[in-house]
Amino acid sequence: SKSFEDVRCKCICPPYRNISGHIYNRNVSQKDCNCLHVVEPMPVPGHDVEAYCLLCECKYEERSSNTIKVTIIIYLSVVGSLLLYMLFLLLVDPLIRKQDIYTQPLQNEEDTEDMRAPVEGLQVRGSTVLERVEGAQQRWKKQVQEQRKTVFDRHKMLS
Amino acid sequence: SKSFEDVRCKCICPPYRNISGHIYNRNVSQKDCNCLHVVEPMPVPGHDVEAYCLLCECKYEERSSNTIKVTIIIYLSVVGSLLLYMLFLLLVDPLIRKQDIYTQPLQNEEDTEDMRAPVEGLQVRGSTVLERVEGAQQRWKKQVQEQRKTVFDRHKMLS
Amino acid sequence: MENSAYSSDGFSSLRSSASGEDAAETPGAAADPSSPDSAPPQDPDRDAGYSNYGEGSEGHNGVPKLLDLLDEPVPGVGTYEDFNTIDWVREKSKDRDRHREITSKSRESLWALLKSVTDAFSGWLLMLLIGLMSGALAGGIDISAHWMTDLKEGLCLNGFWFNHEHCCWSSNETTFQARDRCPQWKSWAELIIGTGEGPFAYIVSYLMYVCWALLFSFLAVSLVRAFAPYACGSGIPEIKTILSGFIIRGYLGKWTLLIKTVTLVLAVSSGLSLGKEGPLVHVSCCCANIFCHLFSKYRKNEAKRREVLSAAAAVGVSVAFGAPIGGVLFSLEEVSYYFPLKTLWRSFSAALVAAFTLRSINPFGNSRLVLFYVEFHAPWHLLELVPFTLLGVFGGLWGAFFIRANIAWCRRRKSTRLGRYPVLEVVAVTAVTAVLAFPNDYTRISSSALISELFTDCGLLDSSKLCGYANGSAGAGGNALADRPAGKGLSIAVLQLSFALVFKMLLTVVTFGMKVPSGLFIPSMAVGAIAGRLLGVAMEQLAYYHHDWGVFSSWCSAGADCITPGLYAMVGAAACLGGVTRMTVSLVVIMFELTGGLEYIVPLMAAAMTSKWVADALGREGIYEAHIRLNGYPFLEPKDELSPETAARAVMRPRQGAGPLAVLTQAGMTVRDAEALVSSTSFSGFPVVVGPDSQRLVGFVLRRDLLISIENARQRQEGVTGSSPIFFTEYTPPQPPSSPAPLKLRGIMDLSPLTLSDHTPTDIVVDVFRKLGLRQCLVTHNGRLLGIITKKDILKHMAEMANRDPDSILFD
Amino acid sequence: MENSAYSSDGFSSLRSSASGEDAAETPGAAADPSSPDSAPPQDPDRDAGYSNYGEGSEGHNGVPKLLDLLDEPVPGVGTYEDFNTIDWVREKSKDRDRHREITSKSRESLWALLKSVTDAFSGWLLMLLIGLMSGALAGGIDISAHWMTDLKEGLCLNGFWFNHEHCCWSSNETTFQARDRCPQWKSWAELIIGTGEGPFAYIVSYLMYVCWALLFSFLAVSLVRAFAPYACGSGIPEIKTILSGFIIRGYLGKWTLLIKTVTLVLAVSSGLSLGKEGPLVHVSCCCANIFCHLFSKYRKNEAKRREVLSAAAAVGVSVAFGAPIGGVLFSLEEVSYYFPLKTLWRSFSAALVAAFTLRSINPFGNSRLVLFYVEFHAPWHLLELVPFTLLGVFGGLWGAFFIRANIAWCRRRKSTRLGRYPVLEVVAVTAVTAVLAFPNDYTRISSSALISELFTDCGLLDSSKLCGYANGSAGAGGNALADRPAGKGLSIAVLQLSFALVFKMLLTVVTFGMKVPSGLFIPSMAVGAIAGRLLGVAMEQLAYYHHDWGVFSSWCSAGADCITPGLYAMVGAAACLGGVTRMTVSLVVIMFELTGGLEYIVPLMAAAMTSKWVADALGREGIYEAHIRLNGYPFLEPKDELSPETAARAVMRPRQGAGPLAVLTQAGMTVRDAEALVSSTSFSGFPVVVGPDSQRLVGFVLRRDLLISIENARQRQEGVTGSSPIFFTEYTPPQPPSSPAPLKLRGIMDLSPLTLSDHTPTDIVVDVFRKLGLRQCLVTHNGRLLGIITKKDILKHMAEMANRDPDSILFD
Repeated sequence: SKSFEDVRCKCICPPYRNISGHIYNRNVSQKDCNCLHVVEPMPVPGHDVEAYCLLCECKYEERSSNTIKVTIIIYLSVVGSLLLYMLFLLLVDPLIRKQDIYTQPLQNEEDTEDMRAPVEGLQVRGSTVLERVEGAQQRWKKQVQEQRKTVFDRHKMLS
Repeated sequence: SKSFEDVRCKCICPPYRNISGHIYNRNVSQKDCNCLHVVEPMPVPGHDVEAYCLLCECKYEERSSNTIKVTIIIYLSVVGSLLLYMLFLLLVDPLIRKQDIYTQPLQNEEDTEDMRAPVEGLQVRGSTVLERVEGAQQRWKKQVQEQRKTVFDRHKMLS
Repeated sequence: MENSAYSSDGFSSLRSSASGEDAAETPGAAADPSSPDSAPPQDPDRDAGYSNYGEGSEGHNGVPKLLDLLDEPVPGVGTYEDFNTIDWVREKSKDRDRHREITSKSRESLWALLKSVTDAFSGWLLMLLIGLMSGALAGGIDISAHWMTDLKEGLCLNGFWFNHEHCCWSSNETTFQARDRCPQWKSWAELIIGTGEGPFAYIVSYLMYVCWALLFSFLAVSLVRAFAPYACGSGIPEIKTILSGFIIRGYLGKWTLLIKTVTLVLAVSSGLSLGKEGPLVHVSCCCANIFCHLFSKYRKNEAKRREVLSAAAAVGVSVAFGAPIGGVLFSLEEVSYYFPLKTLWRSFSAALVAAFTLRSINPFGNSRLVLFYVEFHAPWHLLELVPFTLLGVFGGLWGAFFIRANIAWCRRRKSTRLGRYPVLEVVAVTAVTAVLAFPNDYTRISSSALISELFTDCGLLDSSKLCGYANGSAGAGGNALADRPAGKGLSIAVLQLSFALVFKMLLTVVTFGMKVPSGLFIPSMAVGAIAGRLLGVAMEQLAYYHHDWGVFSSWCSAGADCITPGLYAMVGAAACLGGVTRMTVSLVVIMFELTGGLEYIVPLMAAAMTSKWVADALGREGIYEAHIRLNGYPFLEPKDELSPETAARAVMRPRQGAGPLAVLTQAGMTVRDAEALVSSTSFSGFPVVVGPDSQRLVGFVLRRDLLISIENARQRQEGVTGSSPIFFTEYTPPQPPSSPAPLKLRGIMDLSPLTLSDHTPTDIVVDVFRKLGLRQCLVTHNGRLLGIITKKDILKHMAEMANRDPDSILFD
Repeated sequence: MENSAYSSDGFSSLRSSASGEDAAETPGAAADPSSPDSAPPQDPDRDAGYSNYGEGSEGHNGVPKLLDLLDEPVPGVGTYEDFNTIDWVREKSKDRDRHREITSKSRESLWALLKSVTDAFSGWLLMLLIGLMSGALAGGIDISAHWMTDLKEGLCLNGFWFNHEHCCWSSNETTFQARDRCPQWKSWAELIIGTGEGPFAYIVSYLMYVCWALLFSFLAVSLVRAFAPYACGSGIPEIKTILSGFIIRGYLGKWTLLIKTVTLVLAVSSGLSLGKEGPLVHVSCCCANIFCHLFSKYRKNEAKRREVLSAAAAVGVSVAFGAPIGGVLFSLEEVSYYFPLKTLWRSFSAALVAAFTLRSINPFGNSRLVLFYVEFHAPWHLLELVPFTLLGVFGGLWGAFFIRANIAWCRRRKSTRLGRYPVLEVVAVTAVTAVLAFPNDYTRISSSALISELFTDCGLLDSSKLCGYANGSAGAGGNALADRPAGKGLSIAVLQLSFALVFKMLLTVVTFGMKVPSGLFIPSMAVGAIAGRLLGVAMEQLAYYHHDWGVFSSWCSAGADCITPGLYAMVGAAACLGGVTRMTVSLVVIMFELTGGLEYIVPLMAAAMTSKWVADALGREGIYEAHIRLNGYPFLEPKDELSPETAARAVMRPRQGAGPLAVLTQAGMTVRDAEALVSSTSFSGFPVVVGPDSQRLVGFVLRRDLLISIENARQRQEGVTGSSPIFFTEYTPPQPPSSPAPLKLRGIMDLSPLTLSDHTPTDIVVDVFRKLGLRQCLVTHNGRLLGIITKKDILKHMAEMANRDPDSILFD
């Protein structure tokens, strides 16, 4: 399953005598990941090969480029959709329902009759799927607003 | 401070071609602890040395023979003196004080007046050093006897 | 009236919680009658169990009789409001009853047996799920953050999804000196103006760097603000508080998870001086909380859920550092409140699963779990403990300074106009950071890459500037790096590092606490690593130029490589992290797992201990406790603080001579009386006594339970009106037929509230609260009820004793 | 009468304790008036503190008035008897008062300030001392045991103090095949009959082996019997009980330390199937206890001392396995009862110090802390988890079998004639062991050497029989050990190992619990290592002969070395140890520290978890809990056992309808009345109530304190006779001048005893007892005193619920 690009054997050879340091990189299997197979062309004559190779350090590494690709694409699409949704909430939503904005601040004051809230909640829920989604969204928005108040305005939480 | 005998460099060379395995042992410093310095005489011709040496494993080890000597001697003397003391308690002591043995079983019954024990203890203690040691020994013996009863006779503790 | 102390501050949030979106996040909402699938909580069984043994002392050993009302349990009874503290004793008791029921049922049918087995293994399954999910998320975060960080520099032409390193993965054009260059990777200057050299290209790169940083941080703070304000900050102080029994609705919800994950990547990539470790703990806890909904055992029990969350905290650190054991110890030492042995095993398994999930994702392409893995095993000399201890002192000083400065800054943010512009603040700090960071190589790269470079020891294979020794590249062959005077490269690097140190120190103070996800493990470690590396290089040069000094001659014989600057960096990092967080054992174990050898435990321990002592001498609290206190969360610290000796009566409400305690009587009150009592006070619970004259305690009723029950009875039970009598007794006396139907409320009463004598020393009261996880406790004198102590009372009392403002304790 | 439940069984030992030799071992004895240097305990301060806030509820807010009697504190008040349980709340309160006093004094003078600093650091100093001493002792034990084990074989001519390995240390005459032979080392056959070969020499060696073994074990058991009977056994069950608050005088004394250290060496050397790990924990705890006398902070406070002992337990395991982190986790998971964070840090430091002391002693001459250090890092395949899990199942089965068999055997020893001949038993078992062990190579060597050999993987360098593969020594060059069919050597080794397995399994059962120091870590690990190695070899051969099978083809390509039998041995050892002790995390961490790599954590965890589950399914208790229960120690397990639901009133004494509770009244009793009440009952404490008619609780007085105070007053206080009235009230009403002097005893009364309602479920009662470390607790109904619950009552109740004999709980 491993694509040709997803394995490498990287040999780092430090400066040796008058040969400067060099980095070798090849797609070979783990078994062949050693100086003799990777360092090509060999910069030293035959009798020096062993000494040169002792200095080199070879590492076999694997990665999955598919994982990287998929992760980045998913991430970007999530960020993109969140941004779109944010813009929608910021720009389009207020235009559609202007009346909601005025009723909302009132609701935050009427805290005394909390006990009836669950029962109310039951009735508010519509029967069609759309209305339910709508209701859920409204509740979620209220919650976020509550959070925003706690964190940003009242500074009660999260310093 | 390290004596000549207390360091070694031990090289284990496995069988190679037709040479059987061998163990080399030399007193060299940590720096020189490698195949080239330790394996003498080299069983292979010059061009094979590197290959042979790659197979060998050299370990530098230190010990302190003085620590070993002192530990063993201390240990033996402790065991010896304990044995002597045990024999003394078993054989000589009963002969010296026969009367103590008869009074002791009685004391174990009279448990009701425990509260006075500390005060008694105060008076029992003699003034001379010898008497004090004597008293301490008596108390210790009683305690051991108590332990022995708990562990060996009543089997209340330590299964 | 002092009595308002026991009022419920978070009461106003009850409505929002009951109709909240994240309904399933708390059992309170789970019992919402509108969701038909959520079974009622275990109360009926529990109450039936109680009444089994609840005969009066007069000896009515009659058959257990279920109370009328509780044949159909009232929804909502036994749940909690937002910003309230749970009662551990009650929760654990509930769980035991549930377990007992399952066990007894399991003997009846095969299906029930299967269910009981599933129930027993659900904890392990949960751990598996948390481990998998957290590992996967951490892998995703690592990959994305790595990519986005490099995006500030340039783009890969092979495929835009590759970061710099992976772009040059199979390139053969890299050279030994510039080993990260390859033609596939184009910097923005190359893409825009076609060349990567020259001052103009530098300016273009600079501009692009700043712009990207600003964009990322702006996006991060906007997303946080728009979707999940709770996603900001490190999260560890809040999780600590939650684990101690506090309820913050939505703090561990789906949206928080999503937004925290997404914005964490943005925040890290923006180059701000923050790390991803604290937020990863928060992310793991969110995963745990979400998976808890799958199992009714955990969904419905706040105490059981907190056990799972403790394990999740371990998972978070495990994936952050690739240190499963260190993670477990971190959870034990730093975060958890109640950590039974079972949790120890489970959190360890979960941490392992997470670490191996992360390893199989292999985010760094080198089979390591972190960017900074230490690979050297050079020995150290006993005398080196002196510089290590010095690093410990530095770490302690830095920790104390950082905590003070950061708290002062956060308080400023809380109280002045600064707090009103969170988005502007983030953008401004990012701008400063980016502008200052770009010119310096060591601040331009990400903090974890910096730490990684500092931890690496110089070898023949390295080409870093830090290894720029005079004869370093002169090619002497062999292990010739022994004698090494500093070369020009190193001198420049040291200068740059010094600037980077100051830069990191100052910017971390203002960064931590901004409204983006931010952890401070990595910045603290970076500060320490820089300081340590500088000291290490200094020591090395000292040893080189003064071979003949007595101290060096013993271990630095000429030609031997005697000082490892990388080790100093590691010790410094541990010391600074220890000074800020006051961890010791978990820190050492994390470092031990990073190095994988016991060699360096002693230097690390010496530094961590010194750092903790120095920091403790300058200020008792770690950064997390300081933030908890700043926010006024109700958290009882396990440390025993030494307050002047007082007794329970000094802590309890009402104060002596401050009017009577509001109580219910077990018989003789009407519904109207009770309602009047409830509405005239704001206590969240009322003791029930034998009669108005005798203050002998019978039980304790919570305000919420009482209100819900009365409401429910009025709506559903025939004949219950305002003048109905309320009975908390076992047997209702026969009523005349014309009178309104009686309301029997024994079922909602806690029959065994904990009582303490008024002479009990406060220390013991605190101990009892902490160890049993109480919410309130009643105070008696010679058997008579005197008053009540709540967690808030204790916290206020402790604040008073420490000469702090008792009103800083906000929540109940 | 059921009431005798609360009698003090250990009462008869009070006398012996007060005059005990190890006087300084307990604060009870420390307060012995005969030793002039021992300052009185902190009671006066504590009582003064109490009376500060001890005004009646009537509102007498007068100045605090010290009670007459307590101007000179009564010695002995506030101490405990032998075989009794401490009250953690009281002890911790005492310590806080002491601390408070020191802090307040420290502001007065420089000397007091210095003292307070010393006091604060005394804990760390203590840890240092314990670490040094334990490390040194462990080193000595290792060296001596190694030497004596080899003494059974022969003697070194270079110096009799060298063991076999050190004798041949610098010898050049060793060969590759017989690498332990050298001319300096002479076997007994060589010394006696001049030759080491031939049947006669074998018989001589055999005889000498058996004789030495018998001599060692006889010496061991005689020394134990003569000097310190408490030195026998493993010690961990007792230490667990002591840490939970029990008092066993002399269990951690000087003589126990000396004898345990000496006889441990003898027992290990005798070749019995036992290890030195459990006893090392006991030795460390003895060191800790002895060093505690140096610091009054720990000498006088039982709770503080137990914190130190918890750390010492960690030290013991740290030196036993060279695993500091594992030791700390062992102490946390297996041994400790109360483990605050401070103890975590301290035990970690102590464990580190001990490990480094041991390393500097270097007992094995190879800079390792243990004989069995694992050095291979071969990878493992995911499919290998199947055999690893099988090893876990084996470990669990073995654990359950071992516990049952051993407990049955120990019970037999306890109840039948077997127990009467401890010396004979030890000698007989040694004889059987030695006779059976000699012929088999793998049982002749010590268990730890066996484990070491089994853990080692076969390489080119090995000449062990276990590596006798067919082409093993054929010299194929390179890493040619890949393809390896079993050779003749291996077949013989496998046969011998199978016999050794059966041998170890049977003999360990009868050995553990004999009257010599004996641990069972090493024997359990040996059993597991043998089983694991056998399975590993089997797997290897299977893979060799069936390369083509689907399961193998994926990871066992021809020419690749795919199965590591040494790893199987390691996993097996962990599984068996886990099955016996039910450790999980600490076990894995110990193994992790032995290997030093994260690679094998998953196999180890899989095996340990499986083993624990299997063993738990077959029997709930680990070996230590089983021994605790067998001996009837008062130990409340942290596991929540699921008993039928009962309430506090079912547990309390007196039972309902079984007569009234014996109480004191706060006024109106005479000394004679009190003495009559005390002598007519055997309770160890009495509640004090308001008056004879009103059962309202005022406080609680311990029998011991009451008796000591009355005795003291009669002797020292003028005018106190049998008809003197006793007052527990704050203020004594004026007495007519002719009447006898009143005796004021408020000072010895606990003003804040914990009370619970009679409706409290038993689970919660157990929780409260466990978490607060209570000794007793009072039960009330609606504010009226009903009864009392002691730790023993709870244990009896739990035994009843589990259908065990409640009289098996022996101690109070």
